[in-house]
Amino acid sequence: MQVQIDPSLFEPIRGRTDVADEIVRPSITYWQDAWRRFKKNKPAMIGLVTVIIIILSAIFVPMFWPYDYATQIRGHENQGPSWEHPFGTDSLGRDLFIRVMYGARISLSIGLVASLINLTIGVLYGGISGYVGGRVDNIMMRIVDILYSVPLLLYVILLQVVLEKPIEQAFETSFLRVFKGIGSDLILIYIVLGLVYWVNMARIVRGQVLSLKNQEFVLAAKAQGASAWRIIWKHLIPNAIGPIIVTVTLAIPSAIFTEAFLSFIGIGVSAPMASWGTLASDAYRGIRSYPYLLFFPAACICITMIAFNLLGDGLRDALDPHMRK
Amino acid sequence: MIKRAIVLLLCTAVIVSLFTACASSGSDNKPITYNMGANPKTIDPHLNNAVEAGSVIVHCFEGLTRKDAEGKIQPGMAERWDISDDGTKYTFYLRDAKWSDGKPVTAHDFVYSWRRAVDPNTGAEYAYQLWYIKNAQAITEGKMSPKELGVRAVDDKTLEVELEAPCAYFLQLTAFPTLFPVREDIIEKYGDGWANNPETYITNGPMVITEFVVNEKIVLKKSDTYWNKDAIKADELVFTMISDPASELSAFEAGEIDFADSPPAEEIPRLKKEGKLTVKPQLGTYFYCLNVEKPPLDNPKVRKALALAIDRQYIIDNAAKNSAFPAYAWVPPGMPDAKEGSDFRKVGGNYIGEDYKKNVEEAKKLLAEAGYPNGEGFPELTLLFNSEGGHKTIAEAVQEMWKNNLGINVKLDSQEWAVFQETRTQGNYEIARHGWVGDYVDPMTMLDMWHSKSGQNDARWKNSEYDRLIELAKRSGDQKERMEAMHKAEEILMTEMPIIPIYYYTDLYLINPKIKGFYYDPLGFKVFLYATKK
Amino acid sequence: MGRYIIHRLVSMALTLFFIITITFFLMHAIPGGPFTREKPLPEAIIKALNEKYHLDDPVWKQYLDYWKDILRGDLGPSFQLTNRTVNELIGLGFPITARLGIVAIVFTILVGVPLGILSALRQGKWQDYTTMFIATLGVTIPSFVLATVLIYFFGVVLKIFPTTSGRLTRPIEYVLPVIALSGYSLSFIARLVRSSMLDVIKQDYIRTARAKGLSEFKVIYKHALKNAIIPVITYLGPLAAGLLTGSFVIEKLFSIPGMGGYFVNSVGNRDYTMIMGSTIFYSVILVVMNFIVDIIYVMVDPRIKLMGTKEG
Amino acid sequence: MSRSNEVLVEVRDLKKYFPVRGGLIRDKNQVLKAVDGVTFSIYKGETLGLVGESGCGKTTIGRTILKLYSPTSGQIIFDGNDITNLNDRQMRPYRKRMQIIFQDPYASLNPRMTVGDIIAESIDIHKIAKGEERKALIYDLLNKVGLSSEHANRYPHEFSGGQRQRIGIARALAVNPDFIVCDEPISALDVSIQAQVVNLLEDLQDELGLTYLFIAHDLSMVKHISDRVGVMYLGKLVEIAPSAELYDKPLHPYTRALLSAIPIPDPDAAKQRNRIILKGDVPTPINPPSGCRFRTRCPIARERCAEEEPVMKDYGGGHMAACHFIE
Amino acid sequence: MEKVLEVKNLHTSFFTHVGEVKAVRGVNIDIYQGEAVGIVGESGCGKSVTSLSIMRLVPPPGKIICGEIYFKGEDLLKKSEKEMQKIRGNKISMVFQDPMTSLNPVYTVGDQLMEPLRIHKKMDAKSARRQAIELLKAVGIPDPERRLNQYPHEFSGGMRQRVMIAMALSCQPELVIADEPTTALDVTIQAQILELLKQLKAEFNMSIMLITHDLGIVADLCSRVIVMYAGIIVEEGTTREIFYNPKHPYTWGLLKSIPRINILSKERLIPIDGQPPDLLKPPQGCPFMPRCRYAMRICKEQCPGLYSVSESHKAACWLLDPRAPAVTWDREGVNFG
Repeated sequence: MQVQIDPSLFEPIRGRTDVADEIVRPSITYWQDAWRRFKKNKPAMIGLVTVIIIILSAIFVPMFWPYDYATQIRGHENQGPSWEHPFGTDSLGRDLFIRVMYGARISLSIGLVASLINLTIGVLYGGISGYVGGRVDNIMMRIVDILYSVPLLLYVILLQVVLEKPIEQAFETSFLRVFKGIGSDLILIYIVLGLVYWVNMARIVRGQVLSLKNQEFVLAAKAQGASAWRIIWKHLIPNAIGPIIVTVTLAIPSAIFTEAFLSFIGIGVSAPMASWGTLASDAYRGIRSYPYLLFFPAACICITMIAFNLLGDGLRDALDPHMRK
Repeated sequence: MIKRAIVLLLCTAVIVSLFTACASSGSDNKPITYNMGANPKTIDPHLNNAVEAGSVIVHCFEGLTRKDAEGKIQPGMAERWDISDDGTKYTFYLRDAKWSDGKPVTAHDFVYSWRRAVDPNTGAEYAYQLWYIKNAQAITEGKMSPKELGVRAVDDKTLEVELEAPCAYFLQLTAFPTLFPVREDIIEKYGDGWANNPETYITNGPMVITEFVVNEKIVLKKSDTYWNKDAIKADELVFTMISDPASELSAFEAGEIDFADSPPAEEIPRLKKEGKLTVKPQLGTYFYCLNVEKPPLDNPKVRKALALAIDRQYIIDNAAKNSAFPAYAWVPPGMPDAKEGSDFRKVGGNYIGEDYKKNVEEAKKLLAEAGYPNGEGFPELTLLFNSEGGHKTIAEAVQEMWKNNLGINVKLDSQEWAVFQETRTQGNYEIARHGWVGDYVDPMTMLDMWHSKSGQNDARWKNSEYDRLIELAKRSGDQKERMEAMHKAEEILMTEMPIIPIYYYTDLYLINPKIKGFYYDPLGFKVFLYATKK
Repeated sequence: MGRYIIHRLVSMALTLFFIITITFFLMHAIPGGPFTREKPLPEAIIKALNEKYHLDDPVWKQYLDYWKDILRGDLGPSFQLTNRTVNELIGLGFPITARLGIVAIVFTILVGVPLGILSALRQGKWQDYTTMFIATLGVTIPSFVLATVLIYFFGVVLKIFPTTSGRLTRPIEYVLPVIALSGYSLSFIARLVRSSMLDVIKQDYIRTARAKGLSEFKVIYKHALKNAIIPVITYLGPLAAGLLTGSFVIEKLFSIPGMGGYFVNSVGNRDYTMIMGSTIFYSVILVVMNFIVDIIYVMVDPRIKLMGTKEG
Repeated sequence: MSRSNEVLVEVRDLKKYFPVRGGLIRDKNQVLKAVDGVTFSIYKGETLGLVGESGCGKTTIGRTILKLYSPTSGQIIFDGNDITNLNDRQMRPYRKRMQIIFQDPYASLNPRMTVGDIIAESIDIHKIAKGEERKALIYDLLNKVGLSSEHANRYPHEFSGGQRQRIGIARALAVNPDFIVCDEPISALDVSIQAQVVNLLEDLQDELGLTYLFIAHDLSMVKHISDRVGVMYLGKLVEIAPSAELYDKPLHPYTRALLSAIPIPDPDAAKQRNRIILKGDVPTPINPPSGCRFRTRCPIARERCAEEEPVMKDYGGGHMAACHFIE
Repeated sequence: MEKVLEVKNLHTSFFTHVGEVKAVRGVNIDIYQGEAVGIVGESGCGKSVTSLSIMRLVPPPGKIICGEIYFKGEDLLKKSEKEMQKIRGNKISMVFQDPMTSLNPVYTVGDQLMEPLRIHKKMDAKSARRQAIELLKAVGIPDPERRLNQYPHEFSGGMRQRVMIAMALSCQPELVIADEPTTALDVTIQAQILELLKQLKAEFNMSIMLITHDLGIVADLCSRVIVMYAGIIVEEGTTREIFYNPKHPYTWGLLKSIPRINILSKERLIPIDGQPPDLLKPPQGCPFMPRCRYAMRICKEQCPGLYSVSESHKAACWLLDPRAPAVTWDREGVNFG
């Protein structure tokens, strides 16, 4: 064994080489790492791709489709799916495909906007509650408990009624004029769902903040003299971003779902615009005669929900700090 | 292990279901099952305000008169009656009838009942059905005591009624539930709750209630004390309470109920095609109410243009899908005119042409005359409807028609029912969906709505000539004069067009073909008294 | 223990107080009243009715009176159904809803938990994907769609199950509503159990159990399951409350005369007492269920003491 | 090692109690007495070691001195100024002079910030430098602790434990402090790495004239780095002495037990050693034993220990201990 | 003496997303009946993975690549999972590092303690309970009857570790693998546990494989020491050989970086510079080369084999090659000869 070895190899190498301090593994940020994990998660990728397809088709398909969502084509009433109308037409001769695409815009925007409102209020509320802690936290969480128990429907109707006038006024007078096209009903649904949903987010953010605020890096920031706001914004929120994103992702389908329920009991968005929920609940009574009228919007709700759920689960796995080492 | 459990569970479920499914079908001597929808607010004849509960009441009670299958007035509790020459005084002679607990029905029962009905403290919503009786309105409005009602029991069997003014359809009204008799002793004892309990629900009509399960069903059985019980064919009726139309249809198609009252609009064309659907005209009109205080709706030309630019048949066929009849005037067909057997609608004719294309041309012209050629400069109006039911589709169709025909943009807005009603009553709208079904078979039930003092005048429309004609028709005892006044009034209404009639209501229902002898009352009551299921 | 219960009761009472107060004033702030009619009633009648139901009093007085009533356990008369009390209606509706709810809860747990375990143990295998696909589907179909489809296929086309379930007097009437009702929660629980199971089987004590030579079955069903079930318990409180107070959609579609419809209908009718009654009822069930869940918690997880810190 | 007689930090009868949370009710009587009346001083330029088992309050002392926890009572005097009751704003200037290095190199660095930003946090907060100057400062700090400037853009998780601890040190150094609380800076590190960090801390002390409060449970390391050592038991200081003296002549029975419990990497010495094995566990600081807190485990405890709390007595040469039975 | 355990050329790797992390790279271990062997090394050197490999409990994505593990002459790697279950906790048992997380929080201590007795010794509940009480007594837990019905969270860390030890001893195993049994404990408690292990070892005459990073612990308890670095064994020998005549620079470094408490003067520590290599890309040559002060060119290119110093003492370092410059070691410094 020793025979082949060149004796000169036994000369000492003086001085230490710095190889040992080198980092062998590639530099990878939190987001890159999350993305890597996410990419490996097939269902999550399917979810992401589906969500993207749905969003893109909601944006672009109406630009190229020959009909408008409100166009009533005389003589084309109640047609089943065909080449001309892939999803068929409704009782007024409107192309269901384009209505579903517009419905996508509305449903998705409801999900999105409601989630954004929910995000803002929930993160702020939960962040403050968790960070300040003690009595303030106790009271704030009690309020959340109470809101959680007050029936949703009562809120919805009340907010709809109370907010309708101010919103319309805002449309007339202020810069909000640009949103007039959206319609006050839709805005109301945005606001109502946004205002209702933040409770969950507040709880999650609070829980995160509570567990994070005693971590040493927060103490470290305090020791540097960081203000409360700096600690919340620079240290707490960025570290709670995983659960926050997951919650938002899952709040989107949840809002779409709730809107469908509200449509079912008759307080959804206003005609002739139609969300998926409206389309489905308008059609459920006619399941025997026109099953396709129920099938397509319901399928869209399901697919979108599945997609967002898969995406949310994937994000949870990808962003979960427990999975990191 | 888990898998096996699931399989086992499913198998058991299937077997059990097959077994019960087989067991429950077969026998054909079953009671007739009618789905009345939601649980009624009450089945107290006076407090009731719903047609479905009305169906229960007409099975259980009988007024001085009753209606037969053809809608003709027949003697009921009253064997015969006299009418004074000026038509303001009725004397009813009661037959020997019995309550379901065996006590005789007397004229005092009627006096008590009618006083109760008009007493504001009772809270009878249909108290106005008695306002033709002397002092009735004043009593309901709290200005007089119920004792001063113009009704008197001469003796146990003779009832004297004094009217404010002649009323051509008063005998019809006595067949209406609000004028049915109830028992003083029972109500004194049990209060308004008497109607909730089969034990205390003492009736004088063909049937009694044997079971009342809230939100599920009311079971009716033939009464042994009814004076004409031999004529009654049905032995047992079950009034179920399935409130969702789709569920109701499912139950009907699965054979669980015999009569479905409100099939979902979406299924109507199919049901019609399959021949399962029965269509009956109803005494009511579906219309759009225009708030004449809001410009440009203060301009009759604009209103008329809007009315003309609607394809009513299309709405009926595609949006409402209710096999209704297009409304080219206000008063629905089925109301009698002066001449025996004549129809007010037929006599009056249409005020809007049936030719849609021509109407559109005229509408365009009118709109141009009003200053909005091709809709230019026309402000965006809001069309308000309540979110429940199929009003949205109709509104969408109308929106599209106005847009295509007149170049007018209308925004749609829906409100929850209670909010909607308040908004409409308060006049906080521009165009609102509306509908009205008559309470009695006379054009007046439709026309007095638009009197400027009427509480229902949601259009806020005022016309002194119209008011004068309505008051005249109300006061007069002469049918010819009345009808003439009412035709004139309708003409004014249709020229001014504060409302846009869309269609005349129809009542659609599905009935088990095995049922024979059922009849339909134009006021909407479903009568199974003479029905049998073979 | 006693101290804890007293404390919980006080806190529950406080929560209920606020819920009642908020709901009461919200409700009165909504336009429309119980006597709003298509054809307006004569003023005298409205006045009489208002007097009868004390709606002519100032709202604050009504509020105080209402408290007097509920403290006596009286939820007042229903405005919607003449001469029926809210207590009576709840007494009629709740047993039905509760029966359905309990069956649904049992079904949810009996099916959801095993599915979750199966999925976790076969992580990444076809069993996992199939179960999770079904479970994902379960949380994504709106219940009215699921119910409609079930009724159509099993009730109308195949005629296996009745389309309406009524008072749920026969076992067969439970099948469809239970499936429709538990579809969501079952899927949710399956997902929850799966993720918590995956979490638990990474724990040190599972390694310890294996090192002791336990069979894989025992490791999972004894050592992992009890720990994995803990997060499910948290969800059980609101779930049970939700199921026990009924689903408007399911009860409407299956014509079940339970609690579910009360609230929605009463809001529509502005049946003030019924709105309050069903809200209070719901809240009471919710707080009680949460309380029970906390007790179960203590039983399952000995680390949690009744007075111990549960958070942070 | 230049030790002066000038006191930099003085702690007088410091107490820090934590409320014990029990669900919703906060029991007023239930308090965790983490630090219960501790008095000592730290001289400029010295290293004071603080040892004790977990739960003895050593970490709490460190954090309370820096006002990361607000003291329940007592006084903290920094460089002649009483900082006990200063609010956050008033504390700002002192934050530049007092710093802390944490135990857990994983938890003490914000995983969402780059190393550069972590180090520069105090530079940003106190607006010390911007742009290129800031960058230069960061590089300088990294080099000072033996890391290279390329590391500035990487995230904490990419580093090994020892490297992270050096990042923590760099952060503490960024504001040129006078005083650093080293809160178990080596406990979480591997043996071979511990020496690296300790050497670095020693070098920095020599170079920058720092004063350390060095908290650890590892007596051998504390003895190695400290000029004086304080021994804590259950919220109390039981003995304090110059480090050589303490190891040579431990007075308190707890100190003796502690010393004898240290495993010695020398098989022969280990076999000859007479070990004092203490019985039982450390009691809970919520309801500490009466009198002398160590009495429940003390091999020489007598009745008096339960009744009377021993006071700190000076046994000469800065060696103080609190025990009734020091022979 | 009988050989209880013989590990031959064990390779265990973790297949992570970045690639194969070769945690254990050809380890050979012999353990004889009744002896205590210490395995020393820093975190990540593969010592825990080795022990888990012996138990065949390597968590995914880890996998035993090759090698043989003979337990009393039988290859454990060829056993079925069922057969392994009969060995685990019965013939070979383990004590884990963190007593806080290693006991199931939702079962009583007694329940968990009785489990191995019931499955391996097929005891009924009553006798298992009696035995459990005896065991608790043996590990020095006062009031065992009451303690048996308590949950782990009601025990302090030291007490839990005693329970873990009791559990490991319950079936009188031939081999106990103790994976850093005192690391998570306080000094005084650590002393208690070590004392207990010593006493139990004498009492039960079992073999112990003690895994630790603390050389002090090994010095006291073990008769033989194996030093691991970067997944391989760099030195092994009797305790005295390792402490008084270490041959590998890594062992030198370990001994030197610990301050000695019995020395009064304040000496400067001599650390091992740098970091252990990332086993994702283990160096081609000697893994310690980058941190080695005595590294030679050959160290970079070729991994040294084990050189026998004495019958029991082996070390894997090129310095032991006759061609290498002589380097001697003593406590105070290293002398180049």
